[in-house]
Amino acid sequence: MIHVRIQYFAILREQRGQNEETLATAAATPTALYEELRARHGFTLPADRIRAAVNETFVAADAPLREGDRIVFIPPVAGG
Amino acid sequence: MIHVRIQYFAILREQRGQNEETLATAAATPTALYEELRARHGFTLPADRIRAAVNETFVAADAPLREGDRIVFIPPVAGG
Amino acid sequence: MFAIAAEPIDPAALQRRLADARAGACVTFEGWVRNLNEGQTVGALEYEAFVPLAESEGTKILAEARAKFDLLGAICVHRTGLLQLGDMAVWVGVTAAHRGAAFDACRYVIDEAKARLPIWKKEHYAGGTTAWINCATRGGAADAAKPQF
Amino acid sequence: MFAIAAEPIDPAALQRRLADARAGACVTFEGWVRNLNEGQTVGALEYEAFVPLAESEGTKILAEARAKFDLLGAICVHRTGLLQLGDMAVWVGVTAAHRGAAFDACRYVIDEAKARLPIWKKEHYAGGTTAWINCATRGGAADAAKPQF
Repeated sequence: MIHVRIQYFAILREQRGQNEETLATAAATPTALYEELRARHGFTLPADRIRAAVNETFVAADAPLREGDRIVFIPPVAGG
Repeated sequence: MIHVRIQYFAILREQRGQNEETLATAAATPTALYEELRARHGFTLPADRIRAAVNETFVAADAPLREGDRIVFIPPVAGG
Repeated sequence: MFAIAAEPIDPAALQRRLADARAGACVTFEGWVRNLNEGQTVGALEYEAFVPLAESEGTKILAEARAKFDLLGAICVHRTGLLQLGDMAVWVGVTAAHRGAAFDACRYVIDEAKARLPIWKKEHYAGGTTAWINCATRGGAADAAKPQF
Repeated sequence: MFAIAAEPIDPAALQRRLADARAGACVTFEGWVRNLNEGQTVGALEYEAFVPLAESEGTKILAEARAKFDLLGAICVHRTGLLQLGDMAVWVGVTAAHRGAAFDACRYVIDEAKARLPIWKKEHYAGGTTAWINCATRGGAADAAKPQF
């Protein structure tokens, strides 16, 4: 188990009902962690529409997660 | 012979030394009139680099000239 | 310079920063909140950003534009917060000696910004409903990834 | 709206005229007097226009842009007179629901304006010489029909 901090934005923040949380997880990748959280919180977006950032950098969906990582799941963007 | 008024702009105005003149000419077209004036005033631009406007409208180089026409010879433009 | 702004954008001040005696062309793009999207009447718009990543990604986009085009300056500022009809959501300004590079670079910056910046948009409709753009999971107006502008 | 202006252009005032609740995109182009053209140091620039024909031709260009692109508004103003380094020679602003049309139309307007308006430009160089751009009849820097911006 590792401990990670997750920040939520936009539709994920609303569906989670809070901005961030710290939790212990066995998930080894962003996708695995998202699926775990999606099952727990009822996120409507499927994993393949989500990108991940770890420590403020975009990462691949199967990048390794490490103790203390700060993770943000990025719903489809709509800047501009 | 017809009487026409000619307005000069830019390099033609400087080479003519005045803004406009009225004259009697036997020239039947803008090109013929330009060649007549070029010979008289030493304009450096050849006729094929000049466009013509008659009564504030662009016209073809061989358009007919009529009594009272207001003619402008348009050197190569450089707007913007 | 790229920035995320929680307060209204001042385009005149930004454009003054682009002044350059070598510049013959300045092209700007402004994105405005408009009253219709996908056929729905929009009353207001909310932008939310993951600021540190938006700033680093925006800075990267401007560096790419400078590498690709013969630019003298490039600035992009994106709003966050609640915006009303007609408000400016994003400003891009670029300068170059010649206009071709300025047009191409300005368009590159806004296209990439829209596609890559971690910024989300929630539309507030006339009837009181809202939708996060591009985030619906079933068919419907708000689901299509169509451009806002 | 197309206009020839003997006084400095006020871009903020022009852009306010383009305000439109249906507009999602506003693209502007500004042509600035720059310090170098064809390798010569430019100190100032003089624009001369055949005003009535420039106005009718400019109005025609804007109408063409509206017919070709899905625009909401389009304005172009071109200066005449003596301009100094950094001064604005021309301003083009267009609005549209979507940015593609706004970029394409803005570029169309400035490209056509440069090629078609009966406006002439005389450059004043550092050494005190001058040249009417595009009007030289022998080879040399000022003869080439290269873009100013």
